[in-house]
Amino acid sequence: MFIGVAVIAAVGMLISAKVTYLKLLNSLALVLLTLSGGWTIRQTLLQGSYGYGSGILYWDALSALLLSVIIIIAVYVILFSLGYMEKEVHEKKLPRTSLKWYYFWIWIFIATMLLVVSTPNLGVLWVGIEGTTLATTLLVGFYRNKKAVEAAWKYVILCTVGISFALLGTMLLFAAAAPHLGQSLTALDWRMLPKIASQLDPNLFRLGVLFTVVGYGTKVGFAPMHSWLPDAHSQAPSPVSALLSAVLLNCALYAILRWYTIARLTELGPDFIGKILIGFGLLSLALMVGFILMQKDVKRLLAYSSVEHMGILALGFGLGTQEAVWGASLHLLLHALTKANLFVIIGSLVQKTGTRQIPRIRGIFKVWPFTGIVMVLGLLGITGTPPFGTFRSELSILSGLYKTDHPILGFLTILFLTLIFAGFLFHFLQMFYGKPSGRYQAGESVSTLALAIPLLVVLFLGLFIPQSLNQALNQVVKVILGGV
Amino acid sequence: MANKESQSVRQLLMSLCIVLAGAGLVWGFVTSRSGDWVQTGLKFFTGEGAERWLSWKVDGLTMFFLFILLLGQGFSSLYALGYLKEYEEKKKSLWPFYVNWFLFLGSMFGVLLADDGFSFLLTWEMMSLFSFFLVLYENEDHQNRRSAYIYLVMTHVATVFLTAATLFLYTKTGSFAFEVWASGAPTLTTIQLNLVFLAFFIGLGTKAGFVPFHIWLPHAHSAAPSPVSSLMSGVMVKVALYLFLRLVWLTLGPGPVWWGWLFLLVGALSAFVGILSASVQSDLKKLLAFSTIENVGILGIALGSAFLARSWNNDWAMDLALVAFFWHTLQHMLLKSLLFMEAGNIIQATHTRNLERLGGLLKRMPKTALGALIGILGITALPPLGGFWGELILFQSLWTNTLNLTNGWSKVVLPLAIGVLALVGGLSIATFVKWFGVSFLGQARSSVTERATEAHFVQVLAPLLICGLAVLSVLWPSATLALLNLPLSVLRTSDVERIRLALGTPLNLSSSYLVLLIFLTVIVVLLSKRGLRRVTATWNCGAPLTPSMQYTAGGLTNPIRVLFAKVLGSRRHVEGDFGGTRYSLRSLRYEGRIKEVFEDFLYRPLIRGLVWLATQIRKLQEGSIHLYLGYLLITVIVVLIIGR
Amino acid sequence: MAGISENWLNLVLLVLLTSGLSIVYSNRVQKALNWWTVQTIAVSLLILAQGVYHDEPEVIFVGVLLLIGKAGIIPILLRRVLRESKTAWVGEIYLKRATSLVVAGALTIIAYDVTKPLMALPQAGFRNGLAVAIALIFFGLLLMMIRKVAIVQVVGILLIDNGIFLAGFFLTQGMPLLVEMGSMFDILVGIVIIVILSKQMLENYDSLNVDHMRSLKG
Amino acid sequence: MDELYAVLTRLLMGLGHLALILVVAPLLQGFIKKSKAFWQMRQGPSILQPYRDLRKMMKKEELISEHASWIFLLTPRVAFAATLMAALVIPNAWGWAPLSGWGDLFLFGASLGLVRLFLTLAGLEGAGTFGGMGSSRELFVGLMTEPALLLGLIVLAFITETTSLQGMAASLLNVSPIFIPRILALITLGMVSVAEMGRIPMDNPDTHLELTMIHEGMLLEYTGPSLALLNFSEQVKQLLLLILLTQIIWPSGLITGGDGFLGILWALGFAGVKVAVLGFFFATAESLFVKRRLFRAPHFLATSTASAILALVSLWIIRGQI
Repeated sequence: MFIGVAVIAAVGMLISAKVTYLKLLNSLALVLLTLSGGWTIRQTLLQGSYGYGSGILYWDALSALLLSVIIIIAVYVILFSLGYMEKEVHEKKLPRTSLKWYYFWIWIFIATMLLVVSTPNLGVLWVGIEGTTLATTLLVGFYRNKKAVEAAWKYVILCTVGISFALLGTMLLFAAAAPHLGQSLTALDWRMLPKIASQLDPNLFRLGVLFTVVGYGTKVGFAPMHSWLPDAHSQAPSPVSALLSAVLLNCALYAILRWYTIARLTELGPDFIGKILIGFGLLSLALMVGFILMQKDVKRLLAYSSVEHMGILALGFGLGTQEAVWGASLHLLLHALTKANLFVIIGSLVQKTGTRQIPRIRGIFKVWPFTGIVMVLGLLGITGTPPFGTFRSELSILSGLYKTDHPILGFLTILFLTLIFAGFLFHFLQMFYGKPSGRYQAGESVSTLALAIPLLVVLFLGLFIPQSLNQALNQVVKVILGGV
Repeated sequence: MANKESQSVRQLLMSLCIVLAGAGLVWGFVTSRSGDWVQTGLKFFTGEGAERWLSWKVDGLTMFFLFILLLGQGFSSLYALGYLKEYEEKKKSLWPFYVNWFLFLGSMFGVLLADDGFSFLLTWEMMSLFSFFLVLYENEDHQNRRSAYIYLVMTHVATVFLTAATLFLYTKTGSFAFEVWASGAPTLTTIQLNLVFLAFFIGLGTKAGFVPFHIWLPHAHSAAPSPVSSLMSGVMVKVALYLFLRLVWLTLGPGPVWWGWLFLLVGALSAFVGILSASVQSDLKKLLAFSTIENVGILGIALGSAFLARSWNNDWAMDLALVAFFWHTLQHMLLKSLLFMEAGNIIQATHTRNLERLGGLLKRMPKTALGALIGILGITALPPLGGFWGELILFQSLWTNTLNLTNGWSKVVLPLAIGVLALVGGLSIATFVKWFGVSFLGQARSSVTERATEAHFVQVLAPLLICGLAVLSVLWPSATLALLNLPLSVLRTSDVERIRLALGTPLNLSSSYLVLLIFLTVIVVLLSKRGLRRVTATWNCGAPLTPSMQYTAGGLTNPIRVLFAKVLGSRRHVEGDFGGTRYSLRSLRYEGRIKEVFEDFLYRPLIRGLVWLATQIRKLQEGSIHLYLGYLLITVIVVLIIGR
Repeated sequence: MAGISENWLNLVLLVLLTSGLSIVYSNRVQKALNWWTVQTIAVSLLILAQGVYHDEPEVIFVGVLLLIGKAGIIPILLRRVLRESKTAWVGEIYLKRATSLVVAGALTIIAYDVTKPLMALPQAGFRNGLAVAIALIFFGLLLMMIRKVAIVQVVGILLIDNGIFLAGFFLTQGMPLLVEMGSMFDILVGIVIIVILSKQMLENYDSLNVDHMRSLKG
Repeated sequence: MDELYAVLTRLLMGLGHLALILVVAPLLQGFIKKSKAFWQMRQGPSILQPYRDLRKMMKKEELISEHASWIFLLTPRVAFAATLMAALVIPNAWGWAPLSGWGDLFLFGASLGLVRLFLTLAGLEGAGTFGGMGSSRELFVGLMTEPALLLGLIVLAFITETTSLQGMAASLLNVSPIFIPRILALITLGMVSVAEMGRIPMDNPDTHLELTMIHEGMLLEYTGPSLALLNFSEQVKQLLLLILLTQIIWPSGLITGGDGFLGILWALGFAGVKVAVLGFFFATAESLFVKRRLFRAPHFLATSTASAILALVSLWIIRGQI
């Protein structure tokens, strides 16, 4: 239903480019989206799982988690971009007519993501993921200048290739499952697959899983397939970047997780896929240290940190211990909130200063104190500093590393995280203080602080985790570790 | 108008802080009298959904350090009440200061009270964070920002070790609670135990400022506003030492002998390096910061002696070492925060931290000078004030340790530690004579100093109160000893009464010494009263006396610099302008510089290596899509081949 | 694949492989495109044949769609872009043609090696076909990696796509229609978008040489 | 009642102890000067000259530098008092110290340190060059003497297994005088005392050439009673060091006060002789050597420290514990 909402909204956007019209339509769509989505999530969490239309759409706790992330971030980002895109048009960066296309693609994008988390069929899921790629390509290249085109090109080429690997993997899975579930859609249904996982032909499945992890991994942005990510994130309009790294990456990860739950039950055993994920996770972490330490472009900085956090998530899920998975699921949520917030605030900062180069941004605290405060919160949140929630989640993931007797890896991971923290702190301090260049027009409304709401949630979750959320997370853990 | 408002806010908040401290002291006094310790916590969730407690606990050990913290809080807040006035006049918003001030104090309480690894890490990190923001408060100066950055990064790297150790113990014992760790520690293999110990040592040692993890300390303590420096130097450093007792002494239990040796040697090294670098400093606050490193070193020696005595089960020496440790902790907290406050007064009066520009301040700010004089008497470990008696007991402990050893080279090394302590004492006299003499005595060396005036009333009151307390602690040793009993009763098993009896003598000696000295001085003064006095010019071979003729701060300790040139890596550069002939000297430029040995040989290469690595990594992303596709292809093939 | 005899199958596979190799080897974009068209026709014929033998209407439908959509529309689209951009030669980078052939051969071997465990499976010619499919995919990736011109990269993607269809053909006797349609639709849209992009590229850089676009670094 | 009696006697004995030391100190100074004169083939001033100087200076008017503060006037008093405190822990002729107890050997050094602190501060008071020079050098020398002094005493403490000077003196009675560690420790203490007394080769007590003086440099601004006090306390310090040395070289002749008046007198005489001999020895040494450069001082004191360490090692070796 909310997919419908999204699609209709998208088409509706094309009708007219009047500001008021767009505003109205957007907010209407958001309200509907929130209501229907919220209701679904509630049903899902109450019943443990929830189907719609004879199971064409189907949600369990895991999908509910992703669903909530998508909706929250969508609301936050679109509300922000209403003002943001206005400014862009005002500053003649974009023609007014392009606004409707902007919203059209955004909503298509959201629709595809909703499809991804709502379908119980791995094939359809693949279609959805590919759909997200196509929907976002033009958004990435939205400014149509050289760099934008370059970014879009790299994005679409790399992701398409990656995705086609995933398709091959899916086919292999189909071949493996067909003998048991028949030559039909059910052969790709992740409700059925875990039941017969143990009978799947290991060779076919192994090949399939490998192709899929690499394929979707490209989309998630595991190193070394991450190379499209910073370009796309830095060139896209900031709200889009927020959506990309706060939601899209998670959706791709979700696809991998579906496979993960099945793979754990096959003859290959949980370790096989777990090791792959851990490998990718650590590699991503280690490489990102370098990129983050020496970064000059603030949006790329955030993009790389997204890669890093995807690495952390992969690590957490790959470990497969109760606590680690719990932490990872929590971290997925928290990272989405924090990163969206950071992209939004940095986006407005870039808009104000007109540059993305860290060395050229100075003295934020003097000129825009509120922006500064939000950025400080964001900095602490993204680097997992207590008392922020990210600290809790990362700690659980790390303890998972120790539980599975990798003290050395654990130590290294903490070290990487610290170095990344050092990098972030260094860049942000540079931007906070020093004497601002005269060009900036000072002054901002207190309402800037409102942008920090997600971070305050993260902060709160760091100090106290309500029972309900905890139960939900435990359900997620059960889904991931225990199959159905 | 706004100014008035902020003034009232300042007074309100700071006096609130003081009142809280007072209330805390009263509460602490009552609790430790009744001796029923609190142990409670907050409910929160873990991955298993099982309930765990964000738990805290108060026992004698905690209580002692709580007293330290509360005293520090009270005095520094009282001082800040006056100190912050300057910022108000500069129209600099004080809110960042207030917020972080309270949060910093709160997190320190948290660390002291924490009873499980998780809450320990949480509060510990917060402590670093908020102190970082406080150091960053005067962020207009680029140098200060750099100092703050170094500080936070170093503490974080230290925290890496702490986190690793905590998680390791957690996974081994299946719980975060300290008790469980304590009971689980014996089950660890020796190697694991040693590794955990080393992790704790590095992690906590960095915060405490042990050499070679000390380089952040002088930067941070001198960059921070003076009330903050006095709090960091007086209290935060002690919190780290507290954790040594909590996590190593009580939790990991009696380890192998080399733990003690490590403490002893690192302590000796820190004491020596710290005071040596202090003696050649000419920055008012950096000097004090380095002397903090020295005192931490002395405390480290005390810890080492205690650990050694414990593993040689020589109870008497252990008791002495512990008493010395706590006594010195108390004294250093009082005196160092006092000195930082006086330094703050000087800085506010003259707006310079450079000793070479000060001089003759005693006449301009007499009350500050009085406090400072008492401060240096105490900090240089000279009788009659507290610093000395702590070292006396430490000497005794080392001596007893040596005497009761059956054999081994330890019998030579331990007395050498005494020698080091004596050397450190001598150096500290030189250091603080320089600090006090150059800034307060003689003639003003620059115009800024001539305009200096006495500081605000509370800024003078707070230090003098501390002086009173310092004197009292010596004058009434049995009370101090009663305070020391709190932690001792936790740390050691056998009866505490014995110590009280045994230590009664020397500590009563302390009071009698003080009394006698004052008595004698008074008598002498009275006897030498008669005779008339006349104020004249200083004799200068008949030539007129200019301020530049005084010994400079650099010159005063130059012999030390020359003697320890190797250690300090000090080098001098003299260039004279001889007008034509070899005999008439027009002008002479002298320039002496000191290398930060540890920064140059330990940290710089590390950073350089890291940056090099990072640049190498960044080459991966150099823009060609062909390359990226290549990565993809290679990854697929590699994964496929590994996977099969 | 009952029906189509083993030999025929192998013959088709040989055609596919050689066409793939010659795409990698070809020095003009035009040639590469032609070879690719041939290959696509072969694949679609394969699917059609299977459909006819088993008279599964949907499979036939897919085959026809394939024939029209891919062998028909896409080449036309690409040719137009090609004409606009007046590019004839595939820009070689990293590997010259000869060496690239060698590499392609190596990749083929890897493909066969990777699929060795599947020999055990019952279906006839299964492993062989899958190996060729994977080999084609690798070729596509290789092509994209070592050629500069945007269109050639597109051809690479299409090559990969063929490989996947081949794989689909072997793995899934007619994959669920929904997925088939979905994937094909995606490919079409994808190509359209890529064409749009390459037009924008022409506007910005007035050439299709991808190698100009390396401003985003680090 | 008994307690009161005990306290009173203790007090009286303490006062006697101090009085004795105060009386003897200038005499010793005079004696040393005389013996130096003897080696220099001069008549030299009378032994009682120091008393006269003190009396004269106590009467004189006091000149105070315009830059000086109250610390300038306080210093001589505190210095004198602190020296007396040091005197309280030194076992006197009959091996009894008023303020003896646990670890008082540290008190001795520390009290001297207190004197040093105030003197060096006073040196900076005058805002002149020479005072600063004196302070700087004094600090330099001081930081090297302290470890040596302490280590030397510590070795003795290990030999006698007590950290109280009184106890050490008592139990050194029955340690053979040629016990190697003892001799080495003695050498250490001897060299340290030279430094502490400000004598050649460390410093020259008689010079008033600004560029060479250390101790005198700090006193340069002082006149009248203050100077008298400072000189007096210097003489007292000298006496204390000599007593310390004598009691360690040859503590025999310690007689408890119980032996009645005669016994005490005899002990006094005996001790006096010992001190005089030692004083003569130092005078001789001083006449034989020349003052060294300041940066030679480390060598001198390093030697003394080294011998202290040697003493320690040899002690354990002899006791067979290494």
